[in-house]
Amino acid sequence: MTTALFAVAAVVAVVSAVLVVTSRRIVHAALWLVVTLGAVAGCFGALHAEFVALVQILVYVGAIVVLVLFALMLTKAPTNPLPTLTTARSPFAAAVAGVLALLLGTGVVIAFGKEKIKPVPAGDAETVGTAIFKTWVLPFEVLSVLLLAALIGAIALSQRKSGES
Amino acid sequence: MPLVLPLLLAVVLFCLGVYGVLARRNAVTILMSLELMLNAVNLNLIAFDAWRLDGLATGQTLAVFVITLAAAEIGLGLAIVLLLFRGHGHVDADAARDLAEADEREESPT
Amino acid sequence: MITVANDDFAAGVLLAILALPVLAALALWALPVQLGERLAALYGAVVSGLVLVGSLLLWTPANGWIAYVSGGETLAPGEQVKPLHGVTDVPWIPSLGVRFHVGVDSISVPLIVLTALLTFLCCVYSLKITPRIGRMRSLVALLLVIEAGVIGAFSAMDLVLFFVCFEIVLIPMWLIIDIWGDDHDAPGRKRAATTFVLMTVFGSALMLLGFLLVFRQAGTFDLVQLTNSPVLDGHGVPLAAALLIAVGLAVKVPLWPLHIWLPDAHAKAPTVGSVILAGVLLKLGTYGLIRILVPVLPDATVTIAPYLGGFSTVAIIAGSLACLGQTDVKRLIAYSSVGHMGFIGLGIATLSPAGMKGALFANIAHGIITGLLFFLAGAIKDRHDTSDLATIGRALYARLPRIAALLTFACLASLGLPGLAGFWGEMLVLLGAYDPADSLPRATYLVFMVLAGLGTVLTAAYFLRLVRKLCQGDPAEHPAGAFAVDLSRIELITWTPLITLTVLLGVWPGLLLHQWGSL
Amino acid sequence: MIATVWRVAGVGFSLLLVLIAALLYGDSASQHAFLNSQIGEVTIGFAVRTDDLTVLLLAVVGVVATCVQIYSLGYLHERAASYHALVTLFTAAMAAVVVADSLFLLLIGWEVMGACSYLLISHYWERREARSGAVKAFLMTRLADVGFLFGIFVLGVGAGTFRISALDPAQIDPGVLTTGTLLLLVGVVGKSAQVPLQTWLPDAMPGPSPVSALIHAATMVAAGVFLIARLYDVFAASATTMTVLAIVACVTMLYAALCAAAAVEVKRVLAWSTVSQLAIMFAALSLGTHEGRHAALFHLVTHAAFKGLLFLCAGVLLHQVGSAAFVVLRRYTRRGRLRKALPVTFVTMTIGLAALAGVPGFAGFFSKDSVLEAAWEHAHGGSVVGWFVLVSVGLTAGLTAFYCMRLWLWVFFRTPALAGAVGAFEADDPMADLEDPDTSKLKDASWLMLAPLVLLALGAIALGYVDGLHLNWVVALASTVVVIFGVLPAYSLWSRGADPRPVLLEREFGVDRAYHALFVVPVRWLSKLSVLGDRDVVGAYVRAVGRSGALASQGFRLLQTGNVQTYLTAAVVGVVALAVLAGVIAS
Repeated sequence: MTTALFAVAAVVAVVSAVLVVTSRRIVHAALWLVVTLGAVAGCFGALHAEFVALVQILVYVGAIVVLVLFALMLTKAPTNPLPTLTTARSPFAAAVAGVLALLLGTGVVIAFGKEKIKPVPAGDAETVGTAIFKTWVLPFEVLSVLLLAALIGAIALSQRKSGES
Repeated sequence: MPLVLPLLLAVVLFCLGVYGVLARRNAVTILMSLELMLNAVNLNLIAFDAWRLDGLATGQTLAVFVITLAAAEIGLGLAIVLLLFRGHGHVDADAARDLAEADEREESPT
Repeated sequence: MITVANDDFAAGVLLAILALPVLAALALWALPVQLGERLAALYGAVVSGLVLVGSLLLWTPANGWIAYVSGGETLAPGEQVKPLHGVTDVPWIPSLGVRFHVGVDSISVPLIVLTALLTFLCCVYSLKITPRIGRMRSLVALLLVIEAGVIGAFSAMDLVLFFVCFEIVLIPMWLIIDIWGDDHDAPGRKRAATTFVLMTVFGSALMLLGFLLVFRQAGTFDLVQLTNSPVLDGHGVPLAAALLIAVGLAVKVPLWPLHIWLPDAHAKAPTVGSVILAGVLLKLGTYGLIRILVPVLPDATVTIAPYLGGFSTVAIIAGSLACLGQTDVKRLIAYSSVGHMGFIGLGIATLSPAGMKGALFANIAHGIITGLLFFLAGAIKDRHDTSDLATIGRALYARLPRIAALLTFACLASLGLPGLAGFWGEMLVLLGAYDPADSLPRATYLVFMVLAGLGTVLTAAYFLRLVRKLCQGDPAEHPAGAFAVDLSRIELITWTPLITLTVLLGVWPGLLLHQWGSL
Repeated sequence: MIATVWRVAGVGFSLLLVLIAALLYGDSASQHAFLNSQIGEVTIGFAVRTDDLTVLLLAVVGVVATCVQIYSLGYLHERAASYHALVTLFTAAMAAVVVADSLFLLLIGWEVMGACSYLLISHYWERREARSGAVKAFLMTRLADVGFLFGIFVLGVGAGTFRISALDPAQIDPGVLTTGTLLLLVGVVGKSAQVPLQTWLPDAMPGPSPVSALIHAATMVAAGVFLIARLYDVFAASATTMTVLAIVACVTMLYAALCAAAAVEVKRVLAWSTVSQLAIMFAALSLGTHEGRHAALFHLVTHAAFKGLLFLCAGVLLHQVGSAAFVVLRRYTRRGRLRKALPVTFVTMTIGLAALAGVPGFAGFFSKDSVLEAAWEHAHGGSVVGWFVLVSVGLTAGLTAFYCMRLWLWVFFRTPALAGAVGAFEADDPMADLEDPDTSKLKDASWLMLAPLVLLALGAIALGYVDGLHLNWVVALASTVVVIFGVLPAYSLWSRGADPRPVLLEREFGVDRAYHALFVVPVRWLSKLSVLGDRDVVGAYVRAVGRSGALASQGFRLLQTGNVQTYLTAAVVGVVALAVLAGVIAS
């Protein structure tokens, strides 16, 4: 049951991800990204990581993609299809990515080909929350500092006048 | 559920992300591709967590952390993209070559 | 067999003459600019004078000239022992087994004295005669750093310490050529400086590799231990180590065909730079061969000695021939160093007592004579603003009679006239080649000897050509310029010690030869 | 001031040598070593000795040096300080050679003499021929000295000592002995200007005449004779060396005498004559007998007197007339004025020439006869070398008489057959038609210069008798006849105003030119080759390394496109490649 659910989500994720990196319309790509992220969230759910799935939807779909769309608009991204959306190196990039996929895939299959996951519900908010605030509280705090730094960094970058270097 | 299934999905997503980063011109789409790669990583974390079940929810915690990092990263990344746009009037990563080696020939030492 | 004598006084003196120039250089840089510029030469003269006194204190009476006996008595059989004194031995980089191990023996003391003497003379010379570009403060400070580095290399008893001191010398010398060099030819002097530093650094990199191989074989960098229990076997890794060390040092010597940096570097350097470069720096290479290659890798040295001898012989001939074709007085003298250093290389390659002593003697003699020659060439160049033979013109005997006479004297000394210092080294080298060590092919060395003998004729030929082109000639065609001031007092003061030593060592070679015992 | 100091020092030093010789006279032989150092198995250092040979040579050197120093006071006015200093240094070096018991002390003196010779020949360094003559002299002797040095090595290492008194031919391996003596002979040949290293001596003549008298006639060039006499036991022990020496000597004496017969400058004639006379001494030495050595040394002493005298006379001509070329001298002689203006010079020069020619009664006659006698006795003993030497010396005596007569007549006498008309040298002279040179101011030189002449002239007569008269009448008669046969053609040619000079002789058999082509030109080529080789071959490698570094950096700079995606692609490719590599290595 979970396997089937996962498979469906996986297929959706792959197809939409392909569209994200190949779509000629940038806005479409952003929207396909929403689909991909949602599908990945589904995959998380299928793996019984419900809390993470929710965070994924909240943060990614809700915040990040919106941010991306804002950025597209701020940079006056055209909404019409662009023929030159990919660089001239794209075949080579595809080849590199393909080889990498082949390599990683082979590695994964060889290493974990026979392993199974027994779906156990262990991903609710309580479990994860307990883990974060009991076991991983120090990394969490460090992370919050990092977030703050990123915030300040982003503000500092956007405050810069153009031409100043 | 076989473990390879999420792992292979992660591989495919990651490599699509790699392709996107390497091949797309628009800086924003490059950032989007980066998100794909981060998602692939998250998928791996979740899958291994579900497989190992260490009781500390390590993988899931890390996945939440990564999502947080992704938020920070996209914030900074978009700030840089905006700066690029303000400076050059476009966000074409392929055309931003300010760091290229200047083409003036210097005196050779010998 | 090296034995270590324990004497705190000599150790203190050695450490003092190592530290004093460096500290003095740093202090000089710390002085205010104007004060520093004004006092630099005097300050340098005082400091290097103190170093000279210190180096003379190192000259041990036990085996030295004070105990010299006439009538041909030989020392006791115990003279095989080569005592090392003034030893300081403390760990430096313990994890690598590198120690700060310095000490001097009869091989290094004369070279240290020579270094101190030439640096002192250069500083004294700079009291009155300075390169046009000025910046005396830095020049004197760099000279002092070079002095410390060279003395360090001559007293280092640890391969890594030797290497470090060897390298310390390069950068100041590079700066001296690059900044104070020939001010008419900026690209030329920069090129010369770059070639100099790159080639010598390349050489020392090879040498370091050789040291590491030695370390791998023997497990220590310590020269005393290595000398007492050398790396035997003339094949494989020891041979590779010997080759690397020999080639590395050969760049410094310089041995043909690695000499190509030398003429330019000498020709473009300022007078004091040329004197130090020729008189002192070149000796590092031959000293390294004698101190490191021969005792540490004896079997491998026997394997490569004929090749070393061969290249040295080629250096003698090719250097002399190249001198015959030079049109620039400083380049000519520089090329003459190639030939003379070839003699020293040949002497080392014979591995015989006579050859070794000849090489050591020629080292000192070459330092003194070529130092004098470069002082003279510098004086002539300063007076004519060029070192080109044709532009300077002929008949210096008429225009600058004393300088020209001294030049003739120095040329005669350099061509190895018996009775002057240049002769004994060459003679002993040839004697060594006539009777090389038993393990070497004698017929080959006889050929080397004959060729080197012909080389002395060629040496005479180019020096006579120099005298003929420069000193002699019709004074009517080359009238004296208003600027032509003959020998000044400072020049006389600076050169007198060199002239005296040339004659003294020429008539009394035992002064040095006895110092080395029967090696 | 300085010049005065050196003048006094020079004269004083030469007198000191005479004094030392006088003091040592009759002393028993002794040696003294000093300043020695041990090098491996051999000892290097200094040693002096005194014996009859030392005293003899010291006396010769002292007397000639005194004459020359005094003569120079009048002869030389410019650059006197360096001149007298160098002559004194030379005298000291020659004294060192003479007293040396260590081969190294001998070598030092030997080469310092060479250097002084070089510096003194180039005393008039404004003149091109003086410059080149000096260089030539130094280089040729230096080349020979290399052989000399090697000879010292061979003998010294072979005998285990560098002390002359300790060299025992019986202790040395015969092969080593022959090699060593032959190599020493090379040095001797160079120093004494024997064939094939003879050409430097005539070219050394642009030097001041007193220098020619001292260095190139009386002492330095005779040092070779001295050396062989000193090491006579060693040399005589090697028959090969003695034969080579005989051949060299005989060839040289004839060759040089022929060259002298065609030379047209007084000093050049004398120079060739010196070469020839030295060869006679070597020939005597090459007999290997005691008589031969004695005869050689006898001839050395008389030759020092009369050849020194002749060179000083030539110096007077140069000093008073301004030139010693026949052409110039003839301008004065045409009217017969030279002889009358320079009476002392004329007389002393006549004595000198007579001694050189071997006119009976003069010193040269006795010394040459003793050589002939020694050769005769040796030849009588059945020696081929003896015959060879006898014939050569005889022929040379004739030739010597010829060129002496020629010199004497052409320099001092107008040709009787064509009184006032054109003779051989007038025909060559572009200035012959001009007015006669003003000879009213021509007078003999100052007494400072004439006193040594007189002294040496007395020597050129009296020295023949100091050895005691023990003439072999047959030999004496024969040599007198030979002299007459030499003199007569010279007289007859002169009386006809003719001076035939075969081209071959005038060019001195083309040896100079051949040496130039064989040695000087190739060395020049090689030196060019060496310079170019350094610049274009050795230097090219160095420059190529520099260039290739620069080129490579140019190439690698192209990778720096500034495009982030390119960098990333490269990074990913690198990661993939590394992963593959890791996999390959792991499996």
